[in-house]
Amino acid sequence: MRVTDGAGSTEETDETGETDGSNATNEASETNATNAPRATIEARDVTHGYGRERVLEDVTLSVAPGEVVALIGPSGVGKTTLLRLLALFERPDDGTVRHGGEDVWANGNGERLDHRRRVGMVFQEPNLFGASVRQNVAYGLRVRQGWPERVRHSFASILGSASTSPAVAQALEAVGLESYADRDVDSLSGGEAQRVAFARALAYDPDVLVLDEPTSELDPRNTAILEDAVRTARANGIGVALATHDMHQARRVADRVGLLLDDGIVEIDETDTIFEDPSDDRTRQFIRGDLVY
Amino acid sequence: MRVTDGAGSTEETDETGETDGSNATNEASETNATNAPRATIEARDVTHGYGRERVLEDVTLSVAPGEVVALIGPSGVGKTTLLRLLALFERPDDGTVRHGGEDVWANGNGERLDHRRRVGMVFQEPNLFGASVRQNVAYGLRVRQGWPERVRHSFASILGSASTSPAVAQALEAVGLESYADRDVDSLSGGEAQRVAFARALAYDPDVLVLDEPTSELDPRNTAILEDAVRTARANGIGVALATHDMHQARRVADRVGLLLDDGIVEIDETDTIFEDPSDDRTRQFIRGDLVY
Amino acid sequence: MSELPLEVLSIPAVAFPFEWPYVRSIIEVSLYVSTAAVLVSTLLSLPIALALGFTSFRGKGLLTSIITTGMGFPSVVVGLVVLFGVSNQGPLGSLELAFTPEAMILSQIVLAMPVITGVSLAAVSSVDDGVRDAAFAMGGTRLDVAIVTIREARYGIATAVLAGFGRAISEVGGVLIVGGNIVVSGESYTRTLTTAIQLEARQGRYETAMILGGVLVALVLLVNALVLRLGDGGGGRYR
Amino acid sequence: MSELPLEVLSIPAVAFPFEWPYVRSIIEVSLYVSTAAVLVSTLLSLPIALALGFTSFRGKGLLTSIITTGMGFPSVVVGLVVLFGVSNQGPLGSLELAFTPEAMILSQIVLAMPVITGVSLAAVSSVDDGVRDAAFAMGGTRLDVAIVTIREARYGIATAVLAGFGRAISEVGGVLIVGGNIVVSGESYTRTLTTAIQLEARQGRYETAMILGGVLVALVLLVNALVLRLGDGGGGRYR
Amino acid sequence: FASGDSGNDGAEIAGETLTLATTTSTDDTGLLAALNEPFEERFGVTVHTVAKGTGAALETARNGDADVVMVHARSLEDEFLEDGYGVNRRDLMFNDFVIVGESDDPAGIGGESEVEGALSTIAETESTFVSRGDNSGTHTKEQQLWADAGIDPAESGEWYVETGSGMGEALTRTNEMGGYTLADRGTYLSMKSEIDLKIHVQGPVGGGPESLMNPYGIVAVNPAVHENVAYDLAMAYIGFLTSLEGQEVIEGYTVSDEQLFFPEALAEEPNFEQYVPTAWRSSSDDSPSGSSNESTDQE
Ligand SMILES: Nc1ncnc2c1ncn2[C@@H]1O[C@H](COP(=O)(O)OP(=O)(O)OP(=O)(O)O)[C@@H](O)[C@H]1O
Ligand SMILES: Nc1ncnc2c1ncn2[C@@H]1O[C@H](COP(=O)(O)OP(=O)(O)OP(=O)(O)O)[C@@H](O)[C@H]1O
Ligand SMILES: [Mg+2]
Ligand SMILES: [Mg+2]
Repeated sequence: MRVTDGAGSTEETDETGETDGSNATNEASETNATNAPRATIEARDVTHGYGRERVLEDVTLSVAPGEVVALIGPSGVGKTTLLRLLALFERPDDGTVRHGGEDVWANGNGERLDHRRRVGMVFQEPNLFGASVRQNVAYGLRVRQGWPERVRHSFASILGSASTSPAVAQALEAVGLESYADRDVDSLSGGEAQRVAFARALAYDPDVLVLDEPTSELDPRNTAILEDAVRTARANGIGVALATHDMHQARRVADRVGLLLDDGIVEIDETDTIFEDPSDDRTRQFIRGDLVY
Repeated sequence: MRVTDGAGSTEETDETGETDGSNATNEASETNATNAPRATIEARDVTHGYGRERVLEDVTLSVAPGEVVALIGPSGVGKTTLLRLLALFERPDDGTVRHGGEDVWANGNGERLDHRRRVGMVFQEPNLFGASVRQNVAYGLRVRQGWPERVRHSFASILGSASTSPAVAQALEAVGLESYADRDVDSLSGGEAQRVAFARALAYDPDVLVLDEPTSELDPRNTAILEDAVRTARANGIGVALATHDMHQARRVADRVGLLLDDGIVEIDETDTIFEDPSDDRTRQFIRGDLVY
Repeated sequence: MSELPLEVLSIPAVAFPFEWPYVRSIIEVSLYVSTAAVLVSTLLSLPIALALGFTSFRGKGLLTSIITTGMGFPSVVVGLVVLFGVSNQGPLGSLELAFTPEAMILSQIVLAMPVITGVSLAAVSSVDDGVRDAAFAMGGTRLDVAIVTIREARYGIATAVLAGFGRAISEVGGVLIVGGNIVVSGESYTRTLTTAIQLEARQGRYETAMILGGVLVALVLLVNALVLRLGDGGGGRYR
Repeated sequence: MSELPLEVLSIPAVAFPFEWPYVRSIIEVSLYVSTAAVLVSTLLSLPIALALGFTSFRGKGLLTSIITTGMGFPSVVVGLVVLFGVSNQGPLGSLELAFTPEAMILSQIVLAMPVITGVSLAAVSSVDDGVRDAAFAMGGTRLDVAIVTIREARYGIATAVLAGFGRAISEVGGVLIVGGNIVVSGESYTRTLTTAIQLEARQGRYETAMILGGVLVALVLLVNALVLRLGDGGGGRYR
Repeated sequence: FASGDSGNDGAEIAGETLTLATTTSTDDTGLLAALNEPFEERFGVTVHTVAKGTGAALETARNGDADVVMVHARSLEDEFLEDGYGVNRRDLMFNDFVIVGESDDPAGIGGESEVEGALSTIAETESTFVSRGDNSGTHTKEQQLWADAGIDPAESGEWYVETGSGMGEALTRTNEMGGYTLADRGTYLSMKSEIDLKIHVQGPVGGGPESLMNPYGIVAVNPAVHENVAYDLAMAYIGFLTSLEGQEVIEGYTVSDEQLFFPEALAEEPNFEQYVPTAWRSSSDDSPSGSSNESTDQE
């Protein structure tokens, strides 16, 4: 049996029980999780592929707290693959992924779940759950709770007596959708939906946010709002890994920019250096808008 | 009853019969359609929207034979909407769409079908039919034939005795997939699939090709091949309307570039002028990579 | 101490108690009635599914749930209604259809149509709008777009047809009432495999009932394999 | 010259010929048996559908078509097999289940499961991988991802449950054989609406058969409306 | 009356459930409901009546899934007893078979006093004849009558229609298709108001030939074969049905003012009709009694 999609492809077969255990955060501690020291996430010398095809080879990328690292590069070079490794979706074929210095995949399922829950990920598509905006944004908090509380919350939301927790309200505020908590996601525009998706990852206050072309389908207004939200997250000490096909966006929001081509990360440096004085020829070509391969 | 998708949204309820009539081209004439004089397609002062929302207002755009016109602009401004009007998918709420000077929507269904069959369209997604590459590329030619011949061809392809017509072979050659005729589309990579989609629109030698972000999901190699195919089409006298989010692509392939913002086409001019000496401030900002709205 | 159950569940040691012409005629009637009903149902269902799948109008949801409900329509009731229709006094009385294979076909059309419509509606609706747009963009007429849609949904439509066929050939309440389970001169006139099985079961001849049941299941499997093979050859498309 | 058809097709002038307790008990048995069977089937089917929908392995296609075939499994044959199982001589003989509502539930589980599994498999498979990825990304466990998948597919799963319920409550061959159509002191023990209808039809009392048929159809409609309302409240998701 | 070993103490069977396997034609008349009610009341028990084809009813009993059987197919009952599955058979009641057909009697069989003549006329005129075709008691009787008339109907043309169904269905189909059928009087009478068929040849009840006699018997399932069967209760049931009270219920049961069944269990010289294999007759008591279990020692 081979599991075909990312969500099930980890070997965490036994992780369903331990939510009630040490890792359970209650509503009160949700908002002050910021006080915990944040850890760096790092892919070190990772090699990864699908089937026999190798997509990444010996790639290293680290994202420190409060740092925005943008990944640019043409389609198909493996930006998404690298981000999925950083978000602990998949185990690298070779190399390590480290969170706070610890090799995450050397750990057991329960510990890996703890690490995984310090990471948030937003995709190109909003991928919202068919429910209210509140339920979507609260989802990450819910799964971190014990079952009795989850059931209680389900009933509350069915009975319409659900209240917006401070963390959820804060996350919605960050994307300018304070008043949207009760809306059904079906009634949102594409831009609003993507902003909710961002709030959803923000709500449980992760160490690092992994964003895979989050604005590629958005109009400039919504793009600007999301970029602002990224800056706010950065100010709060959250590390951000951002893949984008829009190098101007990288220039606008990133502290560091890496160019990923078929051979791996060709160059990674301070944003200004990359855009004004790149050391690699292909970087220069790419920045100029040439087709590089 | 409201028809919800583009394919059915025209009022051409009665056009199913006339394929056998005056418009039927036989295999022999497929390849020399190039000899027929090509006509300009033009959207003149069109206004269009969905429901009560107005997307385009008083927009004019024309594409002459042998000319590549690129449409750039942020997401959601109506690039796709304008292209669909040019490809005669939808009737503009106001204004006219003209092919060879004739107001297409003033005509009856049968005549509009004739006009429509002089236009080819390629989408962001390949949208291939689940069949062989040959069947996909030959589709446009097939629907232009009478039913007896279509049935004959179906049988031939079921029996495996289908031959590649010159027009199909030529179209596949233009995208570098000469040897792919017998492949099933399921076995193609994303780039190959998109190239087949391009060949499919090329095969019946239209007056104008309408391309809606055809390379936005392709890697640089496949992008380069498609851009070459666009240049070849242009050399053959085919007019091309191209929407792209990649202004570098516009610069590489277009004769003229138009910037579409919420207010309509802000500026449209020779490619060099737009990129080096734009007359509108917002064009300058957009070219610089700012978020313009 | 009846020797039936275990014996039958293993390989039946019972000699096959029927004449082959009798069994053959039953299989023929079953196949004739179900196949004809499924063909007609499919021809009626596909246009409905296409129309429902790609238009939106008030009451569409209601119509869809009526179709869903129709999937669970009790065959006995359908049989009764059809019998009223074709009986001497009914609106179709002059056609003398009561207790004929044609009446059975009528009743099975009523039973199979909601299934075929419902399942193909799902299949057809899931065809990507992009592919329909592509057919239209290549110069296809509305008919061409419909044909492309059907081709793209062929796997789902095959499933729909099979589900309808399964419902028809395995159904006993309706065909019994309108067909009458009639045998003439040792050959079936309106006796199907299901009514024959039921008859055997009524007589306590469970072994022979199970043998006929095995024939029926084998038939259904065969038809499934055949149709799936035809409908296959391209399950998914490159997206 | 039966005078039935037209009279019944219009509003039946016949006085309702049953005692209410009798009809009520029949409805109760029908509902009890079908609901219990559908509940158990759903609990068994959902994990199977989830497992099948998101893993790939050799023979998956075969397994899927076996399920499809199972949808058309003849109820008479299922009834016979279950009867063998629960009869005094069968493997479950010691439970004394022959001619009890529980045996009917068993037979209906066998009938409803393929339908529920098959239809929810389709529903579950069509849940966007992106939404499952999102649940995982938010820190969900495998169980959480499964729950999200079920919630996203709730409309399709509701349809599956309804299709299973429809098959169960409208089925007559199986429940008749294993249940025995028993009435005790004027109240139903194992008589369902379908077996009652069949009994009336057998005796030529078509009006009363049709009245019971109407009750059955009304019941199916009611349950459909109820379940669809519950399963609704978010048919499609913003893509 | 006979009620088995523990029949003296009603409390022992109170609350138990008796499963009766019988034929649809018996159940459809409504007689069983009339019989069961006083029985259930008297003993505080429940009767589950499972109505099936004759063959299936006996098969159910053979499997031990029923406690008592009531059928009307003597040869099959004998086989059942002979195989050791049943004990203590009693004659219960009788009615008769009749030949019914369209009220205008197109073939003109009404004038025939003998069954053979009526059947010959039907065959000659090739009038539709609907046969049960289900090996039931009625069907077996019908085949025997055809044989007596020297006709093999199954081979002689399309007028002979086997419908493979119960009595009620055969009657409704005859009504719809036109033609004739052989029916038991009970079912015919209970359905008379639904159909437009008339009796053209009477059975013994209506003064017709003895060959149309239709006797019903009741048999308890042998507890030595199936130890789970409620034998005491079965015997109580047989006892009640063959008692004065039970027989009176049968006597008094009418549909549209017509009596359907005629009691047969009580006579001045009762014939218990317990089947005893001929091979045994010498070695065993010559007068087996309904309350004795000795005969279950066979095998
Ligand atoms: N699940 C998968 N199975 C097989 N191949 C895959 C899978 N996901 C990605 N690939 C392949 O791996 C390569 C890298 O894909 P990836 O999505 O990481 O690229 P990307 O840089 O994110 O591209 P884009 O800019 O188009 O999103 C591609 O060739 C792709 O076809
Ligand atoms: N079928 C439709 N029904 C309703 N609204 C639509 C429809 N198609 C497009 N729109 C809306 O019309 C506006 C313009 O859409 P359009 O697709 O033409 O933009 P675009 O410039 O092509 O954007 P992108 O770069 O994202 O493709 C958007 O606000 C969109 O939401
Ligand atoms: Mg990507
Ligand atoms: Mg667009």
